[in-house]
Amino acid sequence: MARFSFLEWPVVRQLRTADSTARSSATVSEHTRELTSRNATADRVVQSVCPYCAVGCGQKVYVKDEKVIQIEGDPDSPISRGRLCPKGAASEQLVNAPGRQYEVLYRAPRAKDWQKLDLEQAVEMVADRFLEARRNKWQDADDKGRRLNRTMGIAALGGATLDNEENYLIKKLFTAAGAIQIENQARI
Amino acid sequence: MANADCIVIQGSNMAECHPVGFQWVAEAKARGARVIHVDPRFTRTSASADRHVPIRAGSDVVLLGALINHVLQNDLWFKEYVTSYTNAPFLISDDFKDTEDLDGLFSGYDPETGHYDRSSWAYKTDDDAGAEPEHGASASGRAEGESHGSGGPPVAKRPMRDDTLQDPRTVFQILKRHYSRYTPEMVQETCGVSVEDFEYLARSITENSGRDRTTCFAYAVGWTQHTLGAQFIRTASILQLLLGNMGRPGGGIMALRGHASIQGSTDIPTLFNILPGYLPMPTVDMETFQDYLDSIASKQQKGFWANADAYSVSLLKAWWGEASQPENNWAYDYIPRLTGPHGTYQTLEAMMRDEVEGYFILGQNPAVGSANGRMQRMGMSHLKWLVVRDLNMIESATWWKDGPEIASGEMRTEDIETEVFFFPAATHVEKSGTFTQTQRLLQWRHQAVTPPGDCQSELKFFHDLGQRIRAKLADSEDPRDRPLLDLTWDYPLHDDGDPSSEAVLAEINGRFLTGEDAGKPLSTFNQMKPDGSTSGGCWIYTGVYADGINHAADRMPGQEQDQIASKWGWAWPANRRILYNRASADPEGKPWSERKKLIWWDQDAGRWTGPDVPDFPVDRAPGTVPDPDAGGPAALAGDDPFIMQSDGKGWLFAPKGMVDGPLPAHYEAQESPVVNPLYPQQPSPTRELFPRGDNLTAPRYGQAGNEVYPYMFTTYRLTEQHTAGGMSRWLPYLAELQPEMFCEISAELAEERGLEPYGWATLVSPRAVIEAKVLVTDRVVSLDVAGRRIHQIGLPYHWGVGSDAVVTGDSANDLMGITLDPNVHIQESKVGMCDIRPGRRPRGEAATRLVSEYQQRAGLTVETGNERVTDPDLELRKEDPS
Amino acid sequence: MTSEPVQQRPNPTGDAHYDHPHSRRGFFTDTSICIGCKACEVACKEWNRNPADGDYEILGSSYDNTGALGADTWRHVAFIEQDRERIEEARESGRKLVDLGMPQVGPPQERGVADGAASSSATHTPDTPEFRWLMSSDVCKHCTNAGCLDVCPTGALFRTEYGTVVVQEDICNGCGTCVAGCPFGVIERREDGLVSTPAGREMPDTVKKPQNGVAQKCTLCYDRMKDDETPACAKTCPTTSIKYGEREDMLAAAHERVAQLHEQGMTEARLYGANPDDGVGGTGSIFLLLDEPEVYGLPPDPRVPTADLAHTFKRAGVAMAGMALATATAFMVGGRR
Amino acid sequence: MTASEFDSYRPPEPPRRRRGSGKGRRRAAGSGWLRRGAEGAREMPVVPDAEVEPYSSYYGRPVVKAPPWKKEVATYLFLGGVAGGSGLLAFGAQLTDRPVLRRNARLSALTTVGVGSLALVADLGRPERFLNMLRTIKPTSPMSLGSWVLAGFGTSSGIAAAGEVDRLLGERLPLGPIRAVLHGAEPAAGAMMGLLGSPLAGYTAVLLSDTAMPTWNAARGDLPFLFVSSAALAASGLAMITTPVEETGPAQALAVLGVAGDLVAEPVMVSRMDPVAAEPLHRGTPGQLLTWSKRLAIAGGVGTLLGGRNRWVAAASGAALLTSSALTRFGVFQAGINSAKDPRYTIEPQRRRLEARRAAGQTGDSITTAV
Repeated sequence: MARFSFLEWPVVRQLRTADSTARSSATVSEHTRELTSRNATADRVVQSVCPYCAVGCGQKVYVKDEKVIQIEGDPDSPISRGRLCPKGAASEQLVNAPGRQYEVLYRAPRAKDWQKLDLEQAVEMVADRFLEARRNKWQDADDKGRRLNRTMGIAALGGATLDNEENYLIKKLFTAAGAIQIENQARI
Repeated sequence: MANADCIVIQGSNMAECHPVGFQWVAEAKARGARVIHVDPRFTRTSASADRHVPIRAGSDVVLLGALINHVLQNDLWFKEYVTSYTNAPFLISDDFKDTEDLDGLFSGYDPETGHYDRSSWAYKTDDDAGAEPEHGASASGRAEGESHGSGGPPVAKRPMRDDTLQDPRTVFQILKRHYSRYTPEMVQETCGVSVEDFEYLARSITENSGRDRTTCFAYAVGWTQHTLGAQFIRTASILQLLLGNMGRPGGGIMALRGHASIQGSTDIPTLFNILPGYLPMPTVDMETFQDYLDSIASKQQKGFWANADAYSVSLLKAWWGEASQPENNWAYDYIPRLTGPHGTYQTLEAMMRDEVEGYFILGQNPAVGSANGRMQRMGMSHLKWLVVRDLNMIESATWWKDGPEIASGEMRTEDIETEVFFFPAATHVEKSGTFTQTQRLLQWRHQAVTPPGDCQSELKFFHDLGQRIRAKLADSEDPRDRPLLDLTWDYPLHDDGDPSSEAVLAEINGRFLTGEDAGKPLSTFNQMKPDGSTSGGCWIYTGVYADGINHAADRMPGQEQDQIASKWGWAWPANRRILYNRASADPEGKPWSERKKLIWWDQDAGRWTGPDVPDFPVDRAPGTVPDPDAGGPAALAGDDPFIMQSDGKGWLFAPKGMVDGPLPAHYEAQESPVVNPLYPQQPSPTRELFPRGDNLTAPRYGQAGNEVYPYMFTTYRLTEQHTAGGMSRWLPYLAELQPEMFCEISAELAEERGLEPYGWATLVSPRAVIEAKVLVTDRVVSLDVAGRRIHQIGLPYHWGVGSDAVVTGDSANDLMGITLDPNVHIQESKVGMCDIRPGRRPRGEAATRLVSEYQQRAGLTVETGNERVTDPDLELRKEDPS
Repeated sequence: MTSEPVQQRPNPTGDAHYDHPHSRRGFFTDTSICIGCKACEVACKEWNRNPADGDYEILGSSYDNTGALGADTWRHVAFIEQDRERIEEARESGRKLVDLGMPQVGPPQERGVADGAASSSATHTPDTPEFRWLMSSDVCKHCTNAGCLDVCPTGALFRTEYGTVVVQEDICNGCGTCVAGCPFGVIERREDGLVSTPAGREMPDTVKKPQNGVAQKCTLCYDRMKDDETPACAKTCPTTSIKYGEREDMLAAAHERVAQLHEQGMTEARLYGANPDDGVGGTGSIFLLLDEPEVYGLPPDPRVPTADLAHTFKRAGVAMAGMALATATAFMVGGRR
Repeated sequence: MTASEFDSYRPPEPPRRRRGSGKGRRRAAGSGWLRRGAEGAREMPVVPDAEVEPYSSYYGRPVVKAPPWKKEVATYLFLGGVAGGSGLLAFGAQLTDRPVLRRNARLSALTTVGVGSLALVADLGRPERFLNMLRTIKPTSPMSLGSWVLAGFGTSSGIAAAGEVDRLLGERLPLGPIRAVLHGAEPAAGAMMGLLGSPLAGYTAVLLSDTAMPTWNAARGDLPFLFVSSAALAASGLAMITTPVEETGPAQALAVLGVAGDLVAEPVMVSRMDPVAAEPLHRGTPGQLLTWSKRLAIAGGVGTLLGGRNRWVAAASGAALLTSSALTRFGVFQAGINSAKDPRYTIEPQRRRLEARRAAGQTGDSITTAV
């Protein structure tokens, strides 16, 4: 309990103000009086787009202390006019999800569980395996001797939830590596 | 969409899957538009529609075909539009034979390969020389529908035409005959749609089409996920062309897609068969660059595809920079070659054969979201290594310890050799970049915060991976490593080490490489040259970075703009919001009506004008007749609105492009409870089959064992969850709204099988067994089809078996088999056959036993249901013509 | 607020005695255009950091798996599946309501429209569908005479300067009287406010620890309102089924909409909470319903309990005096013994 | 269905039902919404007479919510009554110079009001904030007014009882100069106990009936009479246990009056309630509690009348009366809680009164309107 001040005691306030039945102004607490919208406390507001379906609803992301404190619809968007569906409305929880993963994990062959792995080391390991698989399943030409220049050792699935720029780099890298087996949700 | 006078939502549960998009339907409805929902189930969309028309899943072509027939028979088509803007008056080769002639097959079918030789489907030309030779029809053809995504494939240049439409070889007459047996009675018999409902639908769309009014169709995966998927959409296009609803405000066919950038990931594809901008991946028989270019377009054909050489060279320049020179065909040989389809299901088979060593799963959950989930998980256990990048610990990353096959004993964790890497991904607010939404609009997302912990964007991860790979190969002399080493991979980095996504977007946009503008961004793809003086990673996106400004980040508030809102984001191509909008004006260039005007010819200014960007050469007058020798955009006549098609017309009949027929015909699904009432040919003769012991098919109706799997099931999504659940089942707020896997059945079926409301049921398909809570509801109706009572079971597919999500459950996709649409290789996951019984499913080994007990009872073999041609008389008739 | 009769009615914002009162705010929830997407439920929880509730099980009520309004769920979407017979009954009960000749509310010009609609309804009866699926987003009513507010002993519940009713969670001591005082079953004491997940993971710090043991209900986003923002549910609603604004405007919109539906022959449409003479003096959250209120889980004739309080006190005074008298008598009688 | 080895996985099959219309369907106790605030399953009411229109509800879920009050609150209802009655007896004894009765009644009052208050605090969601009860004086809140009454009564009984204890201990407490003040304040404190005694005993009736719980609300005009009667007989009963018969004459008289009041008040109350809203008083546990409370009241009353002069008979009668009062409070308490859990008790009386008003031509006060 905060410090007790007689004049601020609601019983006294209700007697000295018009709210004699103590149902409104006389009973308001300091905390309530100082209440503001969480959004008003944000350090910055960033325009974004909902990550769920392909309607492309506008979102406003409220950031405070480098943390996302709120995501809601962007009224300026001519597509969504500030509205969001339940999934879009849950975007903040997607970002701050209780079950979200923050660490690289590795499961060794035959292992029963995960182990933590350093990010650098993990990418290095993937790069090695990428090159090895590429080499192992490389095809220079088909049985008629026609050029193939490809590897069948590496495949990828995914992209419909990614950015165009990301898909672009993935397609570019895979094509240059000769890896052709690349697919996404557009066909699933 | 808000401008439509009638909206038919078919094959989509728009209110549930796209609630915010549905606001425009709601708004149209508030303005007096009629909204009709055609769907197997009464959904939240139906609840908001004027009428719900229940239909048997998979029979949409019959209903749409009957509407086409209705329009043609009753002379309700939009004559001026159809004659001027479609290929209705064109004549088709004399060799063409329709399904009416061949009992359900078109001419050119080869029962051995299951492919069509499509030469007889071509336009008839003056010299009757037939069609141009086809390129790689059999090799690359399987993916043709996709590889020519937005552009049409090349066709003969000067087809013969009969503007009276009376010649029996005109597209119009062929169409009329093709659909003549698609009657309201046939609809009732096949789709279970009452004649009264059909008439209501027919009346609604015809009364709301024409000069003054427009009807809009909306579809989603309810149409695409069928062996006939692409043809469903074609049927609707034909109908919309006949009614004159394409390229006009409040008209068209709207695709509703499920992922934030599913459009973008086809435009800039993470797909095997295309390169950015729908340029095809070269196949093994395109040995030279010229072969490749010829396969895309002829320089002489009409429209923008004629400049494919400029787009291709610019792409190669963007990727390989200085290494891309005229001497090495612009580095054409750096691109690997295809020898056939390499889609996800073919890759899966390759995994099973131990041919794939490593697999990247990027923000997707195939263990739950892909058909035949068991096969997906078994396939992954054959990998040497697996990389999963996601926000949450999805089932595709944990199948080796808590998947259903571990529970059933089919796999043992300690036997699985696969190495699994899990990388935490960055969310949409932790990186900047563009999504392309369903109407081709690119919208930039600004980065709000940096990713926490080890979380990384895909951009950062792959950039980093690329750098490491290149560093490891730096000393390589091997020519096969040249493409990697020569790759342009020097993106500027932000302070936090992330590559600049804006720099990537600028590369995609393209720039001048030589001349006084060298280094400056291109403004339009018309500036691209085949001489190496320009680069650009995706020609259709050129303009998004015009003048060095990121137009995807344009954010003029909607309230301050007109309805087209062209200053919010950027739409490809060239910021056009409605494609083919030349068709919104009549052949003379005047709006069809005041109410529906969008762009029109301004005689005084000598250009097209209106609120939208004209999707047409802006100064091409309506009456222009092009030089007969011209090619490309210059060859477009003043009344050729469909500028990406090689003849500038809307295609009622597809002389090329579709591998399974120039006109949509109704075939039954791979698993279907009835006999095809239209043709002796049962399922699509060109569907892609995966006959395997772990992908069995239920017997067709009439075949022995059919009664073992007596009920149809169809899968779908719910508002509260997102696809395979990776972005929703981990969120308590969403998980609590739809916490458990359920099936929806009619009271009749519940009675028949003794299923208790909200109790458990076990469902068994030829592939798997799952359990679900039972929702008995009048929203699912049993239909009278082909003289029988057909019960349908609805199954949402968001749940998966694992241990990390807030809510888990059996996956409906485990029940699904793999059979694909031949045009786009999308699996048939809307229809299947199964049995349902009360109670929970058995656990452990007993589950596998139950599935095989059913399989034995039905006498299933790998061949069951996988015959290509089902008409016993076909062999006879093949002899006939000779 | 100039006309005579209105002045006699309670005026929640005016009677609240703030130095700077605002116009009364409220919701108009038009259930006829609700698509049951539950975005309101999520947006509400997300803004107010309310815990998920329930056991992640299907509740057995169509697509409704949150059950009812409560301490953790301040917007609740009801799903009701009805057959033709029930639709006809709803249409008939609505028609009866029209025929009752309801009280004069709103300016006379508006009434003209409504009257016209009512009389023309007979000629415009639309087809009755075989089936319908009603969806309706329920919320705290923010009553003109609020039972919860009246009975609260601590002053934790108070009338804001916007005429809404809000709990001060720093004051409430969880006595629970308000729970019993609400005729709509809205407010509830939060007992177990922790989100539990199978792995027993903790919530990230951005999710504030929920207030346990105190009464909780919709605040009409009082905090947002203070910064002139729209309440989270109304802002997110994709079809504008949930409208927010000055209550007078909401009332006008509601009258207009019901008249429009009647004109289309949908006599089943009716308003709930729009009558200032009802048992709670009208509600801040007005609803347009398509069937009887109890079908949606709403009371058909709610009455704020404190309306009878004076009478009860009188009777209690008699009883208490009686007790004192009886004691006095007892001492007189017993003393003589 | 064919029998198979997997049948063992199935739950036992309940009788078949066609499509769940929602009416009457509910989940098993202990899961989901029911767990929040409601306690376990309850019996399904049979729809009574045919005149009542069949009511519909939302999947049988409650319309109003029962308060989260547990047994502690019912205990307080009882003890508060005993305390109030004891306060009156103590004041009477103070005025008529019955020192033993005065002392015992004062000590009883302090004990019961103390334990009762502790029970109340224990039932709070945030017990550490119990002082907030004195934050305001709200005329619209019986709980608020009651808190002030309780505080006043508690304080005065504390002073009065402290004086008694001091005397009992032979003034050996080290009070110093306070002793004079304490003893000087005693008569006033005793008077205050007398003044606040019946409000303390009766305000809880107002508190309960000033809610939307159908049974309590429907009883609003008459529940105070039942409660003060019950309080009177209980306090008298306690005095008959604690105090020798020589001084309990008034208590015995009050007990008899209380029993009479109790036996009259309840049937009168029920007769004036909506029959459906009154039902929970007669069903299940509350029904049994109230039946036994009447039996014990009669027994205690008769015992007092016939054997009141015998110390042991008087004490036994007193115990019966105390128990009777406890059962009354617990019964009424539980009936009200139960009435919230079945929507029928909310909907049917409301529909009936709405129809009645409409039939009487009073159509302007419905919450549902067509325009």
